[in-house]
Amino acid sequence: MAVNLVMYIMNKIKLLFFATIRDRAGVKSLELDIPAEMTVKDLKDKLSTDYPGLKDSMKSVLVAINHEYAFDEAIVPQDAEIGMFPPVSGG
Amino acid sequence: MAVNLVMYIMNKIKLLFFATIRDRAGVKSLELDIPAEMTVKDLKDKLSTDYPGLKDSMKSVLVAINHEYAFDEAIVPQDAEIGMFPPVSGG
Amino acid sequence: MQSSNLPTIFSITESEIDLNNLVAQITLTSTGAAAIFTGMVRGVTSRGDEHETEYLEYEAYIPMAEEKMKQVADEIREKWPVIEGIAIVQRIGKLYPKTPTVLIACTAAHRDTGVFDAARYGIDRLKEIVPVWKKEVGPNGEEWIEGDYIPKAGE
Amino acid sequence: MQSSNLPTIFSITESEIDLNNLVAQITLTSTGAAAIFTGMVRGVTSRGDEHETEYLEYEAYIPMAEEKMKQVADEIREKWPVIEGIAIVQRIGKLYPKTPTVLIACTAAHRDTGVFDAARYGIDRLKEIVPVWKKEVGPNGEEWIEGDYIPKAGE
Repeated sequence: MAVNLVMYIMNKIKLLFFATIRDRAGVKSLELDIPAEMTVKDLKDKLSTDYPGLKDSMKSVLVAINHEYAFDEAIVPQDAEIGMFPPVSGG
Repeated sequence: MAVNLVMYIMNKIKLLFFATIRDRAGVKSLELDIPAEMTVKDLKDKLSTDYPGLKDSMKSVLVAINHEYAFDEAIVPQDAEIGMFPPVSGG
Repeated sequence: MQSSNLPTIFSITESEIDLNNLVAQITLTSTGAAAIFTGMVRGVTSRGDEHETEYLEYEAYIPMAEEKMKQVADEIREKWPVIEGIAIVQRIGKLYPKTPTVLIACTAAHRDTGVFDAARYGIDRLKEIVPVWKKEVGPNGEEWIEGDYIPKAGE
Repeated sequence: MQSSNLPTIFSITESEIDLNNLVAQITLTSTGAAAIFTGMVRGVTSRGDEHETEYLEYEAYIPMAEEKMKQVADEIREKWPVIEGIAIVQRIGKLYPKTPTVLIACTAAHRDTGVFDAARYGIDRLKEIVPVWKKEVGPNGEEWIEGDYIPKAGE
């Protein structure tokens, strides 16, 4: 059945961390298998659990999916590149 | 008597013409002896009479005395450098 | 103005920002005015928390930053359709006081076309949505500078 | 701001206007922002009387022009006391399309200090009171461009 099938598909995503988030993560990037149909909120919760150092950061982190800002309700698409960073401070 | 004495003092001034005014005058500069206590208005009238080519220009010319804008009532000081030109168009 | 033929430059670079060259690249034969903003590293800051800076270390999420710069340029063209050329450049790496770090330049036929406002808008937006960060290094150690703008959906 | 120690550059020149160099000269260790205006020769003008320009020939009443540029800088400092450096440069001679002819640059600690308005004010005032004129040479002959501003007493 289609519904059950979807639940078994995993999604291979690439996470990129910048600035303070990278410092706290201790790595620049991470490849991760996450369940399909996961939301940004779910992903942040998962990272808070799996990487305790990121817990505080996940409250205010900005998230970009494939170079566009994304918010809690967004579904993480297949093979997404996810950027995580604090508010920008260029110029 | 002081009053009579002043009337005989002549004032040697230098006139500088720019842009359209120079084209009409046919010269870049002119040294002139004018009566002391002459006003800018008197000077413009004198130039209109002595140089008919300048007559039209004298109606709208801008005048500078020693690098400062000057107006009809101003008295031309001794040894003044007088600039005469149309409204500026730099930039 | 046919925006597809108009010069739009955006780049993240580690090289010196060359104002002469960038302005020349966005000057058309119909161009009569350029408004340019550059920001530079302050060695001494007196507004707010007074402090000294030894250098700033900039980093960018480069492909996203370039896309967001393009978006800033598109927003400028939508708001000021008479703008002819646009250049948006962010320098990254270790940058010392007095060094230009960012440039926004807009050109137009005349100066009263909004070209100044367009450049001002450009630097304001860059500091809101272009993913670049800087770490400040000074006599009291180092600290990431954080902005305070939270992009909204669709930005 | 102690204006006596602050860099103020004004010049009439026949040489190329070097933006990099001029901005560097008015950048202090406390400077974080520069707003710059440059004007260039338009080869094609479409606003008003549509026409083409082969070149412009600029001339100046040099010593008075330099004094009036100083006055423009003084006016800027009076209106925006936080301005740090000011550069005002007018190029003269025969100048071809796309060539920068004039530059006004103002620096300040931050971009929200009026530094954009100061640069805008500078170019507006230059075009009112600094004695420089240009003759336009095009396919239909040559013509002096005349401004329309009549200075008032004390200007």
